[in-house]
Amino acid sequence: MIAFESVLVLLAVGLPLLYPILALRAGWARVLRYSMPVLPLPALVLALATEPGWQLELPWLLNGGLWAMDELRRLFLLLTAVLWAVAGIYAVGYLGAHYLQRFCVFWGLTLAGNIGLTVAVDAGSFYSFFALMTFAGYGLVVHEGTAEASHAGRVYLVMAVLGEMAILAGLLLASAAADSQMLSDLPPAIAESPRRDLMMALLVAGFGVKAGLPLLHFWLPLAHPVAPTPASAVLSGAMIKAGLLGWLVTLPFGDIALQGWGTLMLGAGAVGSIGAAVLGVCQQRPKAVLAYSSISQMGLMVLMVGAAMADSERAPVLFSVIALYALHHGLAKGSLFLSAGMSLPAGRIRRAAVWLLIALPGLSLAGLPFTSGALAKLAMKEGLAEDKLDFALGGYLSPLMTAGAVATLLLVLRYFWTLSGTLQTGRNPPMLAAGWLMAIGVSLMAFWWMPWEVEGLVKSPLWLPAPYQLWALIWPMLLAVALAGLTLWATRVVRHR
Amino acid sequence: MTLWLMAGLLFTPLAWAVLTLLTDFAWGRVVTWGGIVVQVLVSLGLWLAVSRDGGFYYGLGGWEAPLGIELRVDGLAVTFVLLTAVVASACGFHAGVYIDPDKPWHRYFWPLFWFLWSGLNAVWLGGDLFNLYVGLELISLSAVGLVALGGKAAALRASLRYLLAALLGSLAYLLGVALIYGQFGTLSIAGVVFWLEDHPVPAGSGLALALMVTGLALKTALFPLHRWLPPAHGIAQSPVSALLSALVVKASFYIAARLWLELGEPLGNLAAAQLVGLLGSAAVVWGSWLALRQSALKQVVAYSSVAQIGYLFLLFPLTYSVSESVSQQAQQGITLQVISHALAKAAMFLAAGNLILSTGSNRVDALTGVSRFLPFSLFSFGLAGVSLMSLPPSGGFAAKWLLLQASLGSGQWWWVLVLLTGGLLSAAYVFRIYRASFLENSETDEFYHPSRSLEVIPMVLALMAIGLGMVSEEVLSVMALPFEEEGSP
Amino acid sequence: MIRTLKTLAMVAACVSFSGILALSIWTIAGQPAPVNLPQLLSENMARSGVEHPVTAVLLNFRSYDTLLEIGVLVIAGIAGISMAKTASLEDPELRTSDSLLYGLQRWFVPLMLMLAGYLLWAGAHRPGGAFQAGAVLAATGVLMRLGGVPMDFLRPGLLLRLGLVLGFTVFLLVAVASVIGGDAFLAYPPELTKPLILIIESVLTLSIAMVLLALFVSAPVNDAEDPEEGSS
Amino acid sequence: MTLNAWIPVFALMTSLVAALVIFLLPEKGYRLRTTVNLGAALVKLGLVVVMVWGVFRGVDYGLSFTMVPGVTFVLKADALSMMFAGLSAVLWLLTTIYAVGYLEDSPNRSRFFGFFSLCVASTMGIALAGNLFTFFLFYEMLTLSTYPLVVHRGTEKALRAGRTYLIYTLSGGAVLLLAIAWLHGVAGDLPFREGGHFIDADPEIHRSLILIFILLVAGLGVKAALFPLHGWLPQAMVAPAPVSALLHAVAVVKAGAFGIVRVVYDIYGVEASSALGVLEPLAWLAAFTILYASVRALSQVDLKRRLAFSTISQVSYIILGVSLFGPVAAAGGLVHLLHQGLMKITLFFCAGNYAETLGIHRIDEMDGVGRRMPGTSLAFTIGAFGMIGAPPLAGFITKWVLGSGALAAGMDWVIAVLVLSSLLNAAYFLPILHRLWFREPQASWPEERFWGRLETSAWLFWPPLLTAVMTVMVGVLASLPFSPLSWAELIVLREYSP
Amino acid sequence: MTAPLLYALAGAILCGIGLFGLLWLSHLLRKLVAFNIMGSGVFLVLVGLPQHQGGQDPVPQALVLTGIVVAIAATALAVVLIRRYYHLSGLTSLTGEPASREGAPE
Repeated sequence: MIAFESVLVLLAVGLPLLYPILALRAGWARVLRYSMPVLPLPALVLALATEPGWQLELPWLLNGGLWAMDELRRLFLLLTAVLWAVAGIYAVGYLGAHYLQRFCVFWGLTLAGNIGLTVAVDAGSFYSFFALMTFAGYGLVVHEGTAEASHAGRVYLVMAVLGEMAILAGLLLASAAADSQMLSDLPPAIAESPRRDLMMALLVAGFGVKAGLPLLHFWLPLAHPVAPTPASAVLSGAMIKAGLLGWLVTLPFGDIALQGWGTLMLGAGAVGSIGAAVLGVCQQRPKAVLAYSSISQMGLMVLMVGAAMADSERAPVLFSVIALYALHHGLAKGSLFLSAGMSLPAGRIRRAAVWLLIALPGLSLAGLPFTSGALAKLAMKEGLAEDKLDFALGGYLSPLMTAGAVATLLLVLRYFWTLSGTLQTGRNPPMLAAGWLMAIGVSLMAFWWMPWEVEGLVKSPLWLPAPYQLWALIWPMLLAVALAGLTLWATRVVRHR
Repeated sequence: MTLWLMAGLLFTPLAWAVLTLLTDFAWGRVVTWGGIVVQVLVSLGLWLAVSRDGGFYYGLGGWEAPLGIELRVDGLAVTFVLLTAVVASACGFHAGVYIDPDKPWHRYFWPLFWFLWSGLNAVWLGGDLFNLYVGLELISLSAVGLVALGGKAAALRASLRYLLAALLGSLAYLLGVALIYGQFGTLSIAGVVFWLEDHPVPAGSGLALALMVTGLALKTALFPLHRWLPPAHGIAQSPVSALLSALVVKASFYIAARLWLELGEPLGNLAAAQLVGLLGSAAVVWGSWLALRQSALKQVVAYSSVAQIGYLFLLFPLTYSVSESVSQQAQQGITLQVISHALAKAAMFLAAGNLILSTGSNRVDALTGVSRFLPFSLFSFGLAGVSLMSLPPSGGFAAKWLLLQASLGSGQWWWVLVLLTGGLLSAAYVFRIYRASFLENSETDEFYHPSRSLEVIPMVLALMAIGLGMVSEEVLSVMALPFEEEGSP
Repeated sequence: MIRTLKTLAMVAACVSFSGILALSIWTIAGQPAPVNLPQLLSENMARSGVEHPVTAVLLNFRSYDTLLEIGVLVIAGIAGISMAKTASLEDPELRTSDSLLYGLQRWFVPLMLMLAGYLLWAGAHRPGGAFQAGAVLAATGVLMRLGGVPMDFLRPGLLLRLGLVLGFTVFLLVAVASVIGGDAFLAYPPELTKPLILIIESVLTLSIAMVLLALFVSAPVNDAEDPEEGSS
Repeated sequence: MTLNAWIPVFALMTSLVAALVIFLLPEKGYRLRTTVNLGAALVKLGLVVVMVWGVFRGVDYGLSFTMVPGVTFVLKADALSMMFAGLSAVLWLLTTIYAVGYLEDSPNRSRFFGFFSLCVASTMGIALAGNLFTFFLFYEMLTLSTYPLVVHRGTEKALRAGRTYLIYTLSGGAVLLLAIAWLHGVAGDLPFREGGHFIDADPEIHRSLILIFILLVAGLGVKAALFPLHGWLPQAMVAPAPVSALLHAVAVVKAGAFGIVRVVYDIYGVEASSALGVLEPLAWLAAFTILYASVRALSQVDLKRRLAFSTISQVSYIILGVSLFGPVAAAGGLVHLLHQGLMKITLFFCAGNYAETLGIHRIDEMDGVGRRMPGTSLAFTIGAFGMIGAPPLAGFITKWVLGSGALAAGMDWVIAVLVLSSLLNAAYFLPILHRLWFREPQASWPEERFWGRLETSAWLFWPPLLTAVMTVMVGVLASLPFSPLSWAELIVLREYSP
Repeated sequence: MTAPLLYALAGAILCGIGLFGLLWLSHLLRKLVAFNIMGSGVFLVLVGLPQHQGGQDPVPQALVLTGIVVAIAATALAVVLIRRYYHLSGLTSLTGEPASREGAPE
C-alpha cells in the first residue's frame, strides 16, 4: 500500500499548494470559496486511514526529501487536518467578498505548509514547509487591512523572520554536526556536539516564536484578534503547535538529560502559563483573551517539554501526553475562536443552547470531566507526577499545574464575559454555523475517540474519572469560579459606589 | 619577379602621380582607383614573396652599397609596405567620394597623394641614410601640400607650422647623416653596423645618432616637439588627416627605430634611452589629457595621435641593454602598435570625416543625437577607439600586452604605469565623443547621410585594427623571418 | 626682462649646440674613415658612362635620389600652382616699366639661354648640369616675366603640368625601360648610358626651370581686394 | 580540426553574427530583427545544451591558437564554463523576448539589440575562455558592449552613470591586465586547469603570487562589485530594465565573480590559494560586502537601486563560497552563480514591468500593485523570497549549501553572516511585498498603459513568470541530475580531485 | 686644419645661427631665411667633413646638390605658402596676433 500512501500524502500537500491556481481567474471565485473545506481532506484521510510507519522518498526534492509518518506526527496531522477542515467550512460562511481570492490563496499556502511540515522528515522540506506556513500566515493576519492589522502583521513578520533565521541557523549547525539531512539524526548529534547549547538555543528560540514562548510571544495577542476568525482559529489551534512539533522532532529528548535546559523551559512554561493568564484577564476583546489563553496553555505544554528535557527517561511518556494535550487544546481553542465570530439567534432557548455550545469547549479546556480536557489534564498530571520524575524542580510542578488549571478557567470565564458583550444578534450563514458546530462536535467527540491508553497513563475506559481524580479536576475550577464571582461582585460594589 | 615587384613599389606610384597630374579630378580618381588595385597587388606580392623566401638587400641600378643605394627588403619593411597599401588605398577610395570634385584645386590631390605613397615606400625599404632623407622630404612636402590644399588661412597656418617643423627635423637628421658619413665614409646603415661589429666605437659618434633621432622625433611629433601636429592633422581634409596620422608620422619614427635598433646599442646610452622613454610617457599622458579637452572633433583625434606616438618611443628604453627576448618583445609590441595605430587612426579620421559631413560641424557638441542617425560611422569610430584604448582583442591590445611583458621582463616597471594610464586616458577621450553622440536631443534631428561607401571604408579599417590582435602572431612571424642572404655592407 | 633672459638662454643653447657640433666634427676629423668611397667610385667610373664623378653619382650611382629629388621639386611645383590665382598672370601691375630692365632683357635673355645650354652640356665632364642649367633658365623666365613677356604656358593648365613633369617622366620612363630591358632599375645599358643621361639632363633642365618659374608666377601677389596688402 | 573544436566557436559566433546583422538592419525592420534575435538565442541555447551533455560525458571541446607571441587564445568548455554559458544562454533568450517588448516604439533599437547581442557574445566568451588572457579579452569586450546599453536612454543622468561605469570598469580592467601580464611574466601562459598551477610553487615567487592575486581580485572585483569597488552598480540603474537585468543577473557582475572563481580554482588552485593565505581575507571581504550592501539597500527608495544593492550583496555570496576552503561551500558559491541570476533577473523584469506598465519607479508608489498586476507581482514575490533565502526557493539552496560548507570548513562565523544577511534581505524586501499585496492602491498610477487582456504586454509578462518558475524549480528540484546544484557539485568534484 | 675642415666648422657655426633664427624669430620669412642658413651649414658640414684630409669625394658633393634642390623646393613652397597666408590673414607670423612689430613686411 506504499503507493496509496504516497499518492495520498502528495495529494494532501499538493492540493492546498496548487489550490491558489484557482485564483487566477476572477470567475472561479465561487469554486475557490466552496473548495476551502475540501483542502485538508486528503490529509485527514491520511491521518485516519493509514498506519504510521510508511515513508516516501523524494530524492529530487531539495537536498533529498523524505516524508514519513509516526505516531507523534499522526496526531499532529490529525489535529491540523481536522481543525483546518472545520475552519474551512466556517470560512465559507464567514468570508465576505472583500479580497476573497487573496485570502484563499494564503489560506491554501498556509495549509500546505502546515500539513507538509508535519509529514516532512528531512530538514530541507521541513524547514521549507515551516517557512511557507509562516510567510503565508502573514497574509491571513493582515487580511483585514486595518492599521491595527498592519501593525500586528509587522510584529508577526519581524518575529517570524527572526525565528526563521534562528531555525535556519540551528538546523544548519545541527545537520552539519550530524552530517545528515534527516531530522531524526539531528537530536543525537546535537546531544553530542560541542556546540550543543548554541544549537539548542537557536532551535528553542526559533520554534519558540511560533509556540508563543514567553518574551517571544508578542505577536500572538496582536495577530490573533485582528485576523479573520477562521484564520485565528487555525493560527491558534494548529499553527502554534507547529512550533511545538518543531521542538519535539529536533531537540534531543531521549538521548541525554539536560537539567539546565529543562529548568529553563520549566521556568518559561511557568511564566507563560501564569503570566499570560494575568495579562489575559485584563484584556477587553474576546479574541485577545483567547490569544493569551493560548499562550498560557502553551506554557503548560512548555512545562512538559521542559520536564521531558530534564528527564530523558520520562521523555517518551511525556511526548505522548504533549501530543494529546496539543490535540485537545487545538480542537478546543479552535472551537472557541470560531465562537467569537458567531451571531446569537433571537430565541431565548436557542440562545441558551448556543451559549451552552460556546461554553462547552471552554470548560473542556479547563478540564471539565467527561471532556477531552479532563483527560488531558489528568494525563498531564500523571505524566508530571512528582514521584516519577527525576530532577530537582519536580516538586514545583504539581502546584504549578493547579495554578495553571485555575488560570485556564479564569481566562475562559473572562472570554465568556467579554464575548457576551460583543456578540450580536442575528442569523448565521449556514456554512458558518455548520463549521462551528462541527468544531465543537469534534472537540467534544475527541474525548471518546482519543487513544488514551498510550503508555498506560490513564486507565481505560475513562468516561468516568475516578473520584479522587474528579476532585482534582473540579477544585481548581471551583476556585476559579469563586474568584471570578468575587471579582464580579467586587466590580458591582465598586460601580455602586 | 622581385624586380617587377620592386619596380611596382618604387616607380609605379610615381607614374600614377604623373598621370593624375595630367588629368582632372574625376579622371584622376579613375586612375587612382585603378592604381590602387595595382599597388595593393604589388605590395601583397612582395609581402608574400618575402614571407616565403625571407628578406634581402636590393641594390638599385645594380650598384651595391656603399656606392649605390641599397634597399633593405625585410619582413618589417614589407609589412609596412603592405600596411601602407591598405591604409592609403582606403584613404584613396574614401577621398574619391569624400572630396568635392568641383573645387579646382582638388585635382592636385591625387598627384600629391601618389607622391606621398611613393615616398612612404621609399622610406620603408630604404637602407641608405641619405636616400631616407630624400624620401622623408618627399613625404613631408607632399603632406604639407595636402594639408595646404584649398588654401584657407587656418590651413596655411597649420601647414606652415608643419613645414617648418618638418624642415628643421630634416635638417637635424641630415646633419646627423653628415656626421655619420664623415665618420664612417658610408651612407648605408648596414655598412655602419657591419663595421661596428668588429671595431671599437669611435669617439664623437653619439651626437650623430642623437641628432638624427631628435630630428626624426620632431618629425614624429614626440612630446615636447608635438605642437605642430594637432593643427595640421586637425585641419586637413579627413582622408588627408588619416594618411598623415596613420602613415606619415610613422615613416620618421620607422627610421628612428631602425637607427636605434641598429646603432643604439653601440652609440646610444642608458640615460638617453630613458629620457626618450620619459618623453614618450609624457606624450602619452599630456597628449591624452589635451585630447580630452579639445572641443573640435578632429583635434581630439589629432591629439590622440600625439599620445599614441608616445607609446612608440618606449621602444628606446625597452630595447637598450636588455635581454634578447625582452628586446624582441618590445620590438614586436612597437611594430604592432604602429600597425594598429595606423589602421585605427585612419579609421577614426575617416569616420570623423563622415561624422563631420553629416553634422556639418567639427565640434564635439554638434554630435548630440547623431548616434541615432549614423550608428555605422560612429561604430567604426568606436571600434577604432577600442584599438586606441588598447582593449582586447585589438592590435593595440596585443601591442600593449607585449610592451607590458617587455617592461616587466626588463624590470622597468614604471613603463607599466604609463601603459595602463595611457589606456585609461584614451578611453576617457574616446568615450567623450561617444557620450556626446549618445546624448538625446530632440532639437537636432536633421543630419546629412553620407554615402554608404564612405561608411564602409572606416569600418573595414577598424575591423582590421581589431582583428589584428587575433592574428598578430602571424603578422609578427613574417617580420621575424631570416634574411635570404646577408647584404654586402 | 624675461624676454631678454629667454633670448640669452636661447643664444646660449644655440652657441653650445654649435660648440658641441664643432667639437664632434673635430673629433671625427681626427679619425680616418673606414670606408674609402672615393676610391670605390673611381674604380667604377668607367661603368658609369659619364666622365664627371659628381654627375655619375647623381645620375647613375645614386640616380634614385635624384629621381626623388625631382619628385620633391615637382611636389613643390604642384603645391605652388594649387595656390595659384589665374588672374595674376594678366595683372598689368606685375609688369615693370623700368627701362633698364627692359633694355637688359633684350641682351640677357639670349645670353642666359646660351649659358643654360652650356651648363647642361658641361655637366658631363665638369661640375654643373641639369639643375644649374634649369636654375639659369628659370631666372631667364623670371626676367622675361618681369619684363612683361606674356608666357601663357604658365597658366595652370595642361601645358604647365606637362612641362612640370616632363623631366620627371622621362627619368621615370628610363628607369622603367631599364627594367623592361631586363636590368635592375636605373641600370642604364652601358652603350646607351651617355645619350640617355644627356636626354635626361635636358628634359630635367626644362622641368626644373618650369617648376621654379611656376612657383614664382603662382605666388599670389597684389590682390587689390586686400587693403593691408596694398598699403604695405 | 574536429567538429568538437568548433562548437564553442559556433556558440560564440551565433550572437556575434547576430550582432553584426542587427547593426546592419534598418531601424524599421522590427520583425526581421526580432526573428534574428530570437533565432540566434535559440541556436545558442541548442549549442549550449549539446555542450552541456558533452561535458557531462567528458567530451573535450576546445580550440586554441597563438594570438600574440607567447600567448594563446583558448576556447574550452568545461563544467564550470558550461554553468555560466548555460545561464547566459537561457537568460539571453528570455531577456531578448523581454527587451523586444520593453523597447517597443522606442528609438535606437538596432543599436540596442546589436550591442545587446555583443554583450551576450562577450559573456559567452568569458564562459568559454580557456586561459586568463582569453578571459580578459572578452572581459573587456563586455565592458565596451555594455556601455552603450547603460547610456541607451541618452539622458544626462544615463551618461553620467555611463561615465562612472566606465571609470570603474576600465580601471579595473587595467589593473587586471597588469595582474595578468605580471602573472604571465612570472609563470608563463597558464590555461585554466582544474586544481590550478601553483600547488607546489617555488616559495620564492610566493610574494609575487600574493600580490598578483590581490591585483587580480581588485581587477575582477570591480565587476563583481566587491566593496569598495561597487559604486558603479547602483548608478547603472538608469539603464533600461532588460539591461539592468542583464548587467545584474547574467553578464557584468557575474563575469567578475566568475573570473574570481576561475582565478581561485583554475589558476591558483584552491589548495594553493589557501596555502598562500589569500582566501580568508577574501572571505572576510565578501562577507563584509554582503552585509554592507544589504544595509545600504535598506535606505533606498528607488526600486531598482534597492535591487542594485541587493545584487552587490548577493554576488558576494559566490565569492564567499569559493573563498571558503571546502567542496561543499564551493558548490554553494557556484550554484549561486545561477541562482542569483534567475532570481535577480526575475526581480528586474518585474521592476521593468512596473515601470513600463504603470510608470512606477519608487517603492512608495507600489501600494496595491498586486491587484493590478498579479502575475508580475507573483513573480516579484517569488524572486524576493528567493533572495531572502526562504525555502524551497533557489536562494535557500544556496544558503543551505553554503552554510553547510562553511561549517565543514570550520568557518562558523559565516553562519552569522548568512543569517544576518537574510534578515536584512527580509527587512528590505518584505515591506515591498506588503505594499504589493496588502496596501490599498492609490487612485491612479503615475503613468498607466494598457495592453488588452493581460496585465501588461505579453512580451513583458511571460519572461518574469518563467524565471520565477525556474527559481522555484531549481530550488525544489535541486537534487535532480543537471540541476544547478548537481552541476555545481560535479564541478567541485572535478575541481577537488583533478 | 685643412680648408674643408674649416668649412665644416663654419658649417657648425652656421647651424647654430640658423637654429637660433628658426626657433627664435617669429616672422615667417626670417624663419625661412634662417632655415636656409642652417641648411647651408649642414651642407658645409656634409661636404667639408669627408674631405677634410683634402681628398676629393664626389659623393658628398652630389649629395649636397641633391640637398640644395630639395631645400630650394622646400623654400619655394614655403614662400608660396607664406605669401598666400599673408594674403589671406595679414599675418606674418604663426603666433596668432595681427602683424607684430618686427613682423611688418617691408
